[in-house]
Amino acid sequence: MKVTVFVTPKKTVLDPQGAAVGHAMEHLNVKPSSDVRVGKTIEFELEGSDTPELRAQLEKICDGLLSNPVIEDYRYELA
Amino acid sequence: MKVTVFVTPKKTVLDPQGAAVGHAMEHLNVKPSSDVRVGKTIEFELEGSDTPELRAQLEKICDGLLSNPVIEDYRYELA
Amino acid sequence: MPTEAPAPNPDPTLNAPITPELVDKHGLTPDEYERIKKILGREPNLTELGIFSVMWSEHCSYKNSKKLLKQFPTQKFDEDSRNKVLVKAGEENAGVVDIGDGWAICFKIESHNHPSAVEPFEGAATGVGGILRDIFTMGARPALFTNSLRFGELTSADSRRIMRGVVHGISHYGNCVGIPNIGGDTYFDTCYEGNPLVNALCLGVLKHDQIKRGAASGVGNPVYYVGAATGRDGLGGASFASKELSEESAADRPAVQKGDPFMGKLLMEACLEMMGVDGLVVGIQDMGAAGLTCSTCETAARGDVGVEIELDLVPQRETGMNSYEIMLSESQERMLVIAKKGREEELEKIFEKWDLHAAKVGLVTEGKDMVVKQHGQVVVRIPAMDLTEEAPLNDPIATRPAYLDEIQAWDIETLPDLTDDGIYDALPQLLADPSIANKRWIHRQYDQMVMTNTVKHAGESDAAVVRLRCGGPDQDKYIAITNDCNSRYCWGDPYEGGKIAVAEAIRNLACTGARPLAMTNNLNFGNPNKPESFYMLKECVRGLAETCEFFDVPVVGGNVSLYNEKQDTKIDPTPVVSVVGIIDSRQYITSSTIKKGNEALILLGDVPKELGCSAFLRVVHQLKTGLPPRMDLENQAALMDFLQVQIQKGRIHAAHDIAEGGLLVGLCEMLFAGEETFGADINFEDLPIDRWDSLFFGESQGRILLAVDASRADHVVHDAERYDIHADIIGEANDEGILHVDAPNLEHPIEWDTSSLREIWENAIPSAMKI
Amino acid sequence: MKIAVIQFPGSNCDRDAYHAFFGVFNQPTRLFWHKRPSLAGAECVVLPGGFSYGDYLRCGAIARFSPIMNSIIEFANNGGPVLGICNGFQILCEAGLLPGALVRNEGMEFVCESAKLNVEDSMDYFNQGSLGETIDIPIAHGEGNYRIDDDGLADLEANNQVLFRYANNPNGSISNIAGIRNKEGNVFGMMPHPERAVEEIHPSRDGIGVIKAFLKSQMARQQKA
Ligand SMILES: Nc1ncnc2c1ncn2[C@@H]1O[C@H](COP(=O)(O)OP(=O)(O)O)[C@@H](O)[C@H]1O
Ligand SMILES: [Mg+2]
Repeated sequence: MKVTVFVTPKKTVLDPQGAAVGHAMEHLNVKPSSDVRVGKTIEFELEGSDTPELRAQLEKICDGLLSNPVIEDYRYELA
Repeated sequence: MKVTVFVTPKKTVLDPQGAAVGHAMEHLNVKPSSDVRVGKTIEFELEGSDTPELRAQLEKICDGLLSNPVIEDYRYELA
Repeated sequence: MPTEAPAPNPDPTLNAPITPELVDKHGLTPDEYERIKKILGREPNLTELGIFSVMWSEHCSYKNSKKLLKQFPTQKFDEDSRNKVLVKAGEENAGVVDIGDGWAICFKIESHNHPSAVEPFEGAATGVGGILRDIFTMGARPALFTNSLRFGELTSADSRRIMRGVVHGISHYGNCVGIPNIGGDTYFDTCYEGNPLVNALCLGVLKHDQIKRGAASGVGNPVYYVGAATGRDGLGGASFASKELSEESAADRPAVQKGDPFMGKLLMEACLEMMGVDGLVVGIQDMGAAGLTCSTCETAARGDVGVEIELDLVPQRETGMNSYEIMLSESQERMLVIAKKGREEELEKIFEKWDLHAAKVGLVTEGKDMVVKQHGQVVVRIPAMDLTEEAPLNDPIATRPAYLDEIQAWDIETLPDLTDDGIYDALPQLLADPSIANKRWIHRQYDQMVMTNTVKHAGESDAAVVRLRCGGPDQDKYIAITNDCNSRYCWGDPYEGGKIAVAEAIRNLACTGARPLAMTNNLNFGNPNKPESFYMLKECVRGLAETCEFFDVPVVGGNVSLYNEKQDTKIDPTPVVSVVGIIDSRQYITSSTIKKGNEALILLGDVPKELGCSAFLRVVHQLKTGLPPRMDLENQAALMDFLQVQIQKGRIHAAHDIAEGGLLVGLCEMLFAGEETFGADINFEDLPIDRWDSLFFGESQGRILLAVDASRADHVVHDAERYDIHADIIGEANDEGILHVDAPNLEHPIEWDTSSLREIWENAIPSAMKI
Repeated sequence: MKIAVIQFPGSNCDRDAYHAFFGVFNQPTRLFWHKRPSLAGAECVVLPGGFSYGDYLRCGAIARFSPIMNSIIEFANNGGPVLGICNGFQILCEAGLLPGALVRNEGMEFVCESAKLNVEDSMDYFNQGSLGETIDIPIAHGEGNYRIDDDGLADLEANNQVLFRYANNPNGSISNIAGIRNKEGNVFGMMPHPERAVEEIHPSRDGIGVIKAFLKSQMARQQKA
């Protein structure tokens, strides 16, 4: 099963990388009408199927390792 | 319009970050059955609608600024 | 004796007949191909052809430069006990020099120009990783990095992109592995547009009995592959570095390797731990250019034995790689280790501790062949020594370029001298020139203090200074290091330019209180097959070699990067020189910046009328012409002896070599490169003045500015006379922040506010990079 | 005090910290590999600077799950003194032993320089009286931008948990914060490197005061307990 975890900086937290990217985009004459936010994706395969146990395991690595709850949110997709 | 750009390391290119993350996941007893690949997402709003001109503009910032064509692939979603 | 032909390759594409096109594509000439056939006594297969092609590329074989390099002295004449060369240039991955009490240093410089042109960040990062491995391979713990960088003008967006990427790449790798980057040099010139130079140096420390060799020995000893897995990255990098850049280079992009500094750090620690175990390691070699190929055949050749490896045992990151790809890959962070038979477990345990994999991939064998197997079949069999020693040596033709006569005949009198206003304007113009301006934008991104041994880093003194902890607290040693090369001088007069590069480096050391120990160099030149380019290389090397010989500074290693050309632009000849010196006592460490007002300023050296190839001509008159300044070696020797004695007497508070930009620029650097900003009152009453421009901005060689206690100034000048050195008290520093210059026939004194000058000098690069 | 300097894969100021605590301060100091199951009687833990796990994912994120971290968390929760410098600070935040998080510098670039810090009145030995009003301590980091939510910040301030603030903010840290402690006063984290300012060859000697303050405050705490 393919797992994709999406990690994004919390709306309330400053995202220096996003700010820098937004700035650079303007130099190329693309003007975003919002803040730019830079997040992460983590992709991997996992044996097994979509069970509550598997989701519990996933939650465990998402919360703390793959994302830091102080500054980031996460969600994941199974396919 | 909301733009999300997904940038992933090319399959053939070393992803040291992914390797380290895979290793750490094993410490937490989650054993991925594939390599772990860490990518980036860049999210922002853009005025306008889905036209060829807008896509051309997007291509311009994706190729070089948001992704490094030497080592990364990208795709984007408009919503 | 013909070598036995390998079995048909498991990958059928590798059994294709070798056509002249294939030979050409591998950068081999028909003659070279004939030689290969003669060595093998048969036709090579494609993998073997690839192996010859990388090993016989300029990068690995030095086929166009080897004869020239023989001119370099490799040992000291004066066998002073702490100055012996323990491992000479060409013997191993890096040279080793004794520094006394059983300790030694090991250092080398390496270029990553082409990879950095194609992918600045990864190219520069892997350059740092590569030179790092060259040093710890020798058994040394790395202690510092320096780097020499050349970019196109910062007015070009592409040059800014390249510089940003290169500096990030260097800082990314160096900071992560935790070795301070303490110095280097950076110049900007249109000739480097699209062909940047990225030369990285690493220096390590070791005891004499810790020196490790890259030689295989002991038939039956296991051969280990340690570090990162092999991928298809960097395929053919060594031959790639031996080609001119063209539009097609962009298509060479898959050849760019990606570094992993984290892995590099683990590999370094694991290897140092392994080498610290008595008798465990027989030989060790990094996989740099030409990867597995180069490390296998070089260790075999150095040990005069055979080595056999089985590719199925090589850790691979990608599936379906054939023998050609595995042998030629330049994946980073890999080492080849020949271990003592029977002690495999000890070795494997160490790598396990560091979460690294040590794979036993082969054996030291009888005979002299490098044998490569895949799926149980022999796919390569080549006499190792023929790969490393039999590379054809060329005698390229050298023709003196016609432009040299033309520019050298340039007459200074065709240029009107500066007016008072002209002088006033020229100084800030020069200070704003990126090649002269403050380089903090760059070195602030480097961790300069990790290891807590940095005494003076980039910008604080003419050479960077580090402490080496050699045993207990009172056994510290202090060494200084500097990189130098004014390529414009080499363009204007390659022989004199070569001399100046070495002499300037040595002078910089002297200004920090150091005596020179040994040199490494990186020869960055154009295509050697073009007679005019080869002439420049040949003449530069002659100048370098003679100067080394004169000052008894042996060359313990270096690197050659030719083919630095892109379409119709080629770089100015750039022989980057790096000299390491030793400072005999901590008290002698001298900085280049003034620390209090009221210090007397003394100019050592003459004021000849020289402006050729100066920064002044380039910046103020947009001229690149003229005969570069002359270098009088005898004179400099006296200057250095004198300076050394004065420093040892404790008389010198600051010393600064006058280089690009001339006297006033050098003075400004003394006044405000430190924490505070000082002014100065200068009066040229006693100097013979011919022209203002050459007095203030000429770059005559062998000149040093000193700051000394005002009450001692006369003594210093008096002592200088005994060395036959011209010394003049030109004024005093002040706390007022005004630089005030007067001379008998100036209409009125000229005054600058040094805080504003400092601002110009500090902001030039940051503001150029903000665009 | 018996000091344990923890070595994670990629730590690179471990020897520097060792040199400062042992060589300069003469404390019994040992390097502890992160795979060790316990702290073996150490009385004080130092998490050094560097790039543990290459700073991959987030600084300190992976090191936080190293085997020895369980012992360290337990040790800290029982009042044991812990000092995290630079990457060590990041690890302590990831482990939840200190509040907040450290993100990329505002200027996006790694910054290495000697930084002027304003000393805050935080607790015994960490105040202007014992350290002086300002001190110079080197910084070297790419991700030293301290972030915390409003409530968290208010808490920090209310409890005087801020140890140092940058005089010229080099990285965008909220309220110029350069170093903090936990409420209890036994866990300390700072981005600047005091171990780089302890010898005559260093840009300043102000790190001596900081390390002394840490050691003294912890000895005093333990005597009280
Ligand atoms: N310009 C030079 N001056 C002196 N020695 C040099 C120079 N260029 C290369 N060498 C020496 O030639 C030897 C062969 O280098 P090689 O093993 O190909 O090094 P690498 O592949 O690490 O660059 C090295 O010992 C190197 O120091
Ligand atoms: Mg080598």
